[in-house]
Amino acid sequence: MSVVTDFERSAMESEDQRENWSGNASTSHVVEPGALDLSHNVILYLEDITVSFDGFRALNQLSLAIDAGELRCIIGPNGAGKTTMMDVITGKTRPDSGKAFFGQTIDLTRLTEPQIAHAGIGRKFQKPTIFEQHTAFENLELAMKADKRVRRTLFAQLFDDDRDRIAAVLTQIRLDREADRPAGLLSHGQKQWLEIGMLLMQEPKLLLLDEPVAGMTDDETERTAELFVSLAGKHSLVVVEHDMAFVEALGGKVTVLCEGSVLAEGDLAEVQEDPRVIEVYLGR
Amino acid sequence: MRTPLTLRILHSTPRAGWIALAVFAAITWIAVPVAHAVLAEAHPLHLSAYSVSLLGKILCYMVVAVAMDLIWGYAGILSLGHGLFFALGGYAFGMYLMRQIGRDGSYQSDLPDFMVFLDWKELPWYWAGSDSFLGTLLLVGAVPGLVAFAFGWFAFRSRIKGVYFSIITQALTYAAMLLFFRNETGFGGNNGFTDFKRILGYSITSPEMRATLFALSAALLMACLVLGRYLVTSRFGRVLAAIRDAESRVMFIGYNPLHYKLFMWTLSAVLCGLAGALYVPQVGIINPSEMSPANSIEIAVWVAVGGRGTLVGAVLGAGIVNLAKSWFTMSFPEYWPFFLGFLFIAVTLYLPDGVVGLWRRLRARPAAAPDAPPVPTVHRDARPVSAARSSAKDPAELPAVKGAEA
Amino acid sequence: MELETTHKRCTNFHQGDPSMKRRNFVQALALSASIAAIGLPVGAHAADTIKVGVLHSLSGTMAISETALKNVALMTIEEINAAGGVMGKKLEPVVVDPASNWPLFAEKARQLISQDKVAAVFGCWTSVSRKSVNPVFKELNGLLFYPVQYEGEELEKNVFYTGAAPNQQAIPAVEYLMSAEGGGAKRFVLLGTDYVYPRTTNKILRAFLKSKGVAEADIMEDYTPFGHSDYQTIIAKIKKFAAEGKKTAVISTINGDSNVPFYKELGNAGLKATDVPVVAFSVGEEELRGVDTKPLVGHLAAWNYFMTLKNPENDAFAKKYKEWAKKNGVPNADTVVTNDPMEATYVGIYMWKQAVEKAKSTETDKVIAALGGQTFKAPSGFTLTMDKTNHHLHKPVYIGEVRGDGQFDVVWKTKEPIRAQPWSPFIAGNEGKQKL
Amino acid sequence: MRLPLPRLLCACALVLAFLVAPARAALDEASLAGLAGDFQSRLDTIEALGVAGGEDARRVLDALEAGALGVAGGRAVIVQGESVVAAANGEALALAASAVETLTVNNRVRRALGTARAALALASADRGERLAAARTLADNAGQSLLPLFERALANEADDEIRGVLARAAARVNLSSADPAQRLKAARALGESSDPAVKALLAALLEKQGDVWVEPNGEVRAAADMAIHAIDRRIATAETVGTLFSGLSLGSILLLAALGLAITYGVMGVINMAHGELLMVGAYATFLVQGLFRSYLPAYVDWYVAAAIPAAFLAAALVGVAMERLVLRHLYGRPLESLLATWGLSLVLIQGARVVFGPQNVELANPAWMSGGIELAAGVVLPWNRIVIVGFAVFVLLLIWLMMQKTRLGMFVRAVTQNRAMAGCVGVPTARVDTLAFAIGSGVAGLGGLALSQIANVGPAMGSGYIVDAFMVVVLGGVGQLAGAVWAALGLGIVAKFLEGWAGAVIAKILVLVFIIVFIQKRPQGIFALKGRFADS
Repeated sequence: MSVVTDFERSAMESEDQRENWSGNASTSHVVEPGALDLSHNVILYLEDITVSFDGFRALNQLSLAIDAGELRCIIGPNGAGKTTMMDVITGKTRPDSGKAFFGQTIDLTRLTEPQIAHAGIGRKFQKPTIFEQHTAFENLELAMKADKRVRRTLFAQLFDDDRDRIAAVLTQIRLDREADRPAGLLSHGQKQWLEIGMLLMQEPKLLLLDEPVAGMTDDETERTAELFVSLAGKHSLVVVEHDMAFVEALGGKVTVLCEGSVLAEGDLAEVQEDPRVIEVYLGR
Repeated sequence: MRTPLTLRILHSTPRAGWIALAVFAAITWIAVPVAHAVLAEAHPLHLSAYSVSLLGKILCYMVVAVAMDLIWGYAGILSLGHGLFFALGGYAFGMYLMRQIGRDGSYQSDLPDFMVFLDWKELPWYWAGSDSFLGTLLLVGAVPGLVAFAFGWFAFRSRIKGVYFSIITQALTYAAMLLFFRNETGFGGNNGFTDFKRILGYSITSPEMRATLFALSAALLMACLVLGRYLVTSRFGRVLAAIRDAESRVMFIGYNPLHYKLFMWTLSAVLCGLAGALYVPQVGIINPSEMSPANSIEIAVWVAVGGRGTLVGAVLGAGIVNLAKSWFTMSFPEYWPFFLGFLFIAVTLYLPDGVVGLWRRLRARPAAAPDAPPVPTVHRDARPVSAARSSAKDPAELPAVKGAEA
Repeated sequence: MELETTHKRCTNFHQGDPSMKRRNFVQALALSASIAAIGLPVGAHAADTIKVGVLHSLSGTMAISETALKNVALMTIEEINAAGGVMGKKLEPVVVDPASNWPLFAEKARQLISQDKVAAVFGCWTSVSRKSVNPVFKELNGLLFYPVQYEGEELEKNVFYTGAAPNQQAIPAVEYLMSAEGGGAKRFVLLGTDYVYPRTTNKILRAFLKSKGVAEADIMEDYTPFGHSDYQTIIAKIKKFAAEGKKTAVISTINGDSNVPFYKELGNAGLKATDVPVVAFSVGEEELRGVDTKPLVGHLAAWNYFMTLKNPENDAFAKKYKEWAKKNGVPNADTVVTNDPMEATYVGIYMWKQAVEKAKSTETDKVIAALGGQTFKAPSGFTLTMDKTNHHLHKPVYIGEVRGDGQFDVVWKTKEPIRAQPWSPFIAGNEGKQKL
Repeated sequence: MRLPLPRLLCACALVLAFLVAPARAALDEASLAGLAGDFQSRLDTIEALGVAGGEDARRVLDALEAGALGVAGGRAVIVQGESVVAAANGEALALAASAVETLTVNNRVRRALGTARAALALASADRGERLAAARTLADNAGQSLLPLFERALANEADDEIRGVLARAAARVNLSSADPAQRLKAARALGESSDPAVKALLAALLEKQGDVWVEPNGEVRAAADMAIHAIDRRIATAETVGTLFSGLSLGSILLLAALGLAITYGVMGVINMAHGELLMVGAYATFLVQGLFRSYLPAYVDWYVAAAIPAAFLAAALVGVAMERLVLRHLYGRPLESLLATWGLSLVLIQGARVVFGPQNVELANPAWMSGGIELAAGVVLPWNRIVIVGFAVFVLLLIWLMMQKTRLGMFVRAVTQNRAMAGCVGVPTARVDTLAFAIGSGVAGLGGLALSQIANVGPAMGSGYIVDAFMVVVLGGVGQLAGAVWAALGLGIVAKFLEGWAGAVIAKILVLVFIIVFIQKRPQGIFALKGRFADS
């Protein structure tokens, strides 16, 4: 399994990924998370972001602002640019133009993925991405907020309070019985939860969640919604979802993306009324 | 409370491992040296110089295999250029050995013979420090380490992966081989270094020296195993394996894979360099063909035969393949490539996890995933969790993913 | 004991009898690998035979050249055995495969001397393999016969060199090129594969040419990597160099495998032997088997032996080898050829036999003492003498032109065998170094 | 070309003797006396024979070439079986063949023979023969040939031949005593593109002490202009030559790598035995040549064409066997396939060694692939390389057609991009794998066929190309045929330009370093797949 992924990955890795390391990757690999400046109560600020792949505009002058503690849902048809937007925020893709700020001072377009993670942004992928060969416990251990430089990791050990914290999250994501199973053997829904759990262990200020309930049972979806709602306030959340029932259950503000720009923004009910939204969803 | 590092290193290797290491140490540090250097040649238990240097050579290969396994088996990075680091360590030590010849060469000069022949009047700058034993010890690790660090830094920074990485490591060792073949490069060209006389003034052919080199090789191997074991069971090892399985996730939880890969890569190269340094005095020659791409591929083959992702497997693989080669080339000089070739094919087809995998299968451990490297067990003392109760569900049972119809 | 019999059989293995072959094969396979491989003493050698080692690469890059030497060694040993052996004892060849791997050469040499207790070893081709085994022969006081022309600059007590030193091959060849008959060359291209033999030879030749008044500007030196197969650029350079003036000749020390692409390119680029002759030191009958020689007619090689030499010894030698090859199922046995290193192997084994008989012992020191001054009527048409002091043979030099059938026409030869100068007088600091 | 005066006179005398003699007359003994003399007089005699012309001269030259011309008792004779005849007139002599000392034909003699034959051919009725003869003579132009050139120029109608002859005459006239002749010659030589001519002209511009070698300033100026003109022509020809070498190397790399690009792209299998598939193709070619030599000797020049299907099929069969027996079981474990194919490669190499022997086997270029087109003196485009470039284009075209226009090609592309999905939509992936591997292997066999025309055919020939082939595939971008084409051509041309500048060894090192650096810039090769992908 592991062997396959190496190669498949290399074969499929996108061109843009290689550009991600900014030149100073080795010199300033830790950004103090404390530096986040929320003086205007805006945690994430995107302005005129444009990204194109081979002439195709994935994002077209996208502007978006997320308030601190807000729970925002992003919806939109396939190809609207939702995942690309997340890629830009997390440093996976560099925008061709535009600004992306975390708080007032942290320029996301200049940081690498690990630096952005340290700054306090956590991300869940569309397809659950966990360490399949590691146990659920180890997955959480690796995600745990800590000094993640090589030297520290080499000599890191697990203290009792770390263990307690992992146990608490395991309980929260209902994987306490699966702690010692290799994560690859978990069900799809459990993997989704494990990934959410890893996010929680990171203690991020902003969580980006790409289709978090895909492959979950109704019951699981419901519990996920509860969890997210309970997280809002302490954390800011951006949820990309197709499942309208779930979006409704979350109850936050909704942004509709289409062809790389914001089409509409407001309550779910509001945007559902919007004729432009109806048109893009129902087709011409 | 913090556990001292030494204790954690001790704990990282299980008790059975320590017993095995102790037995191994007893054989390689006491039995073999005594059988070779103390017992008279006529004694039935005397171990000949041939056997000692052959086994010593294989011990060095085993170290290389462990180093290869750390980077390939655990970090998922297949290097087809590890022969270069091995050879660089060998060359670094070879330079010292050449200087130790002194005026005993055929031109009775202070310079090594090949330099006299090239009409060089003094040592080139990069031979500085080659007459000092301590300096050489430093170079033996530093040269391959620095080369690996520089190469790795650029390669990992550019996110070169998979076969692309493998091929450029191959290009690297191939280019180095061509460079070293040139006489003007200053390392003896195709002939390389040979006809060594002494180390620290002691004759290199004396049984004592041979036994010492052998025991040192064994010590290096054991150190590698203990260190390797600690690394792969530490959190560092788990991050490394995580990079292998899902690199982007590792980045998004805040680890910089560049540094992790680079550390392991450089360490692996340094271990190869040390092995090379012990290899050269035992086989008596170092030349650029050690850097040929085929040699590096063979290193990967040892690891695969033994079982990738297990340290013991790497050791076994290097031992089995090299002993088989030594035996075949003696007993079936015209047909041995057939045997070796079919051995490789058979191992891949029928023993996907190498010899260690076979052994595991024979012991029939029911729970282990068939192709998973051993699950690190550092937190054995974590809360007991019932692993028997599986809640895995067939994805088909889950309700269909709900669409985005508005 | 069981081990020993197996071993013996394995060596017999090369001497034919297919039914034996299979049985040995299976039996040998059945043996435990590890015991044999770590080389527990195989036991003292049997009293009724004398073991001799054959140390030639049978796989890897050098197999192309060395396999034939192994064949000749086995044939010669068979011949000696058929004639009653040495001092009434049969010779028992121990063949190992060092697989073109230089450290493995040292390991196998040690094995042959210390485990198999061979009385002498016939083997090696490349300089690096010889350099690799030299310390082993010195340490264990073994005896090596090295059958290939080489760069000199070496003299080991335990080694006898039956191939040519540079003054027995390279220098006469250049003298010939400069003579009226050879075309009166005034400009020289020194072309080789980038390793020690070509570099050393060219260094000697450069000094020699200088002593003959050839200017620096009239010498072009170029090297290619091992296994180089694209000679377009170099041929173009040679053509340009040759066109710039005086009569030009190429002296090639290109190593084995690269010769085919080199000569093919040469032929197709229209460089004819009549315009720019190429004299090669590493191209013999064996190498030309892989080349269509029609475009190469007239190019030259310098050796101490050619298969086309007409004399009774050579006729018998070539015939014997052909028969042996047929009998032993050598591939393409109809077209096997003999060449200079093969003759040198043959001579070396007989010289050793005579020395052992003279010394009445196979002890290394006694044999070494007895070897100096041995003579042997060789297929090269001369009675060759082992020099009393420098462990090299006195050898005649022949210049041959390539024929359409891959053989050589001798166009020039020395009047008598020449004494070797392993320490070339054309290299500074070598004066007075001829003795051991 | 500064001949010692006595010899020059002697040669001229000989030539004059022939020129005044009637063309058909038998040779007289005196004109052959030189054959019994020293080496140099022998050469002069041979060359003079050509200038003289006539049937008898031709007969003597034929005998010399056949090794039948000899000397007995100071007299030139020809051995005919057991009997001996006089060389001059063919009358039988009472001499035993064993008493004759035959003349050795070495290179120098062969050169003289060539000149003599060319001189004879200058009177030939065939235009091609005359042109070739004129070219040969131009290269060896000496004072003694000048009358011949002038005679031929007077009779020659063809412009090209006249040009060659005029330049040849001009070369001789450059050392004429008459400044006007020299000036004319220097101007005429400006038309040449031969570096040898340049060297002649350059000699005029040198000073010996304080004195110019060429006293006349006008001649010097003309020579200087001529040198510049020649230089320009040489430089252009050399650039074209280097480009062609690069193209040729590139096409060889491409043929070696194309099969690998297919098999690697489709199955992600690192086939270390790919080089051995090249070897199989080359040995198949060898066997076909053998069959032609035994059964169709008249058509032996066309064995290469017949070998195309043979090499393809042989390698494809081996490939299918490899795929069915080994690789099939390794899908999804590409790095393990490295180990198994490494083993396969050992087995195949040793197998070839046992069957065909360890030595290289001989493969002759057919006549139509021998020689080359001469762009300028010194720059030749060999036919075998031109044919191989064309062959590479042909193979590429075939593959392109197969990939783009056939159903199988569509399946192959589908499997390359997404195996699982292709399987789901009903592509028989297992069959496609086998077929793709067969085709990839077959193309490797064709590569082996091409290699057999320029390089070694031996058991280990493949290992020399495997590293290069992998470099090409990776540089181009895995699974990208177009990438492989660009990579192969790029590497070929870069390598050749570097080689001209830094020598073969350094060039090879630099090319490898270039690959390493290039991959840093484009970690997925030249033609990486672009766009957003789900992170795997």
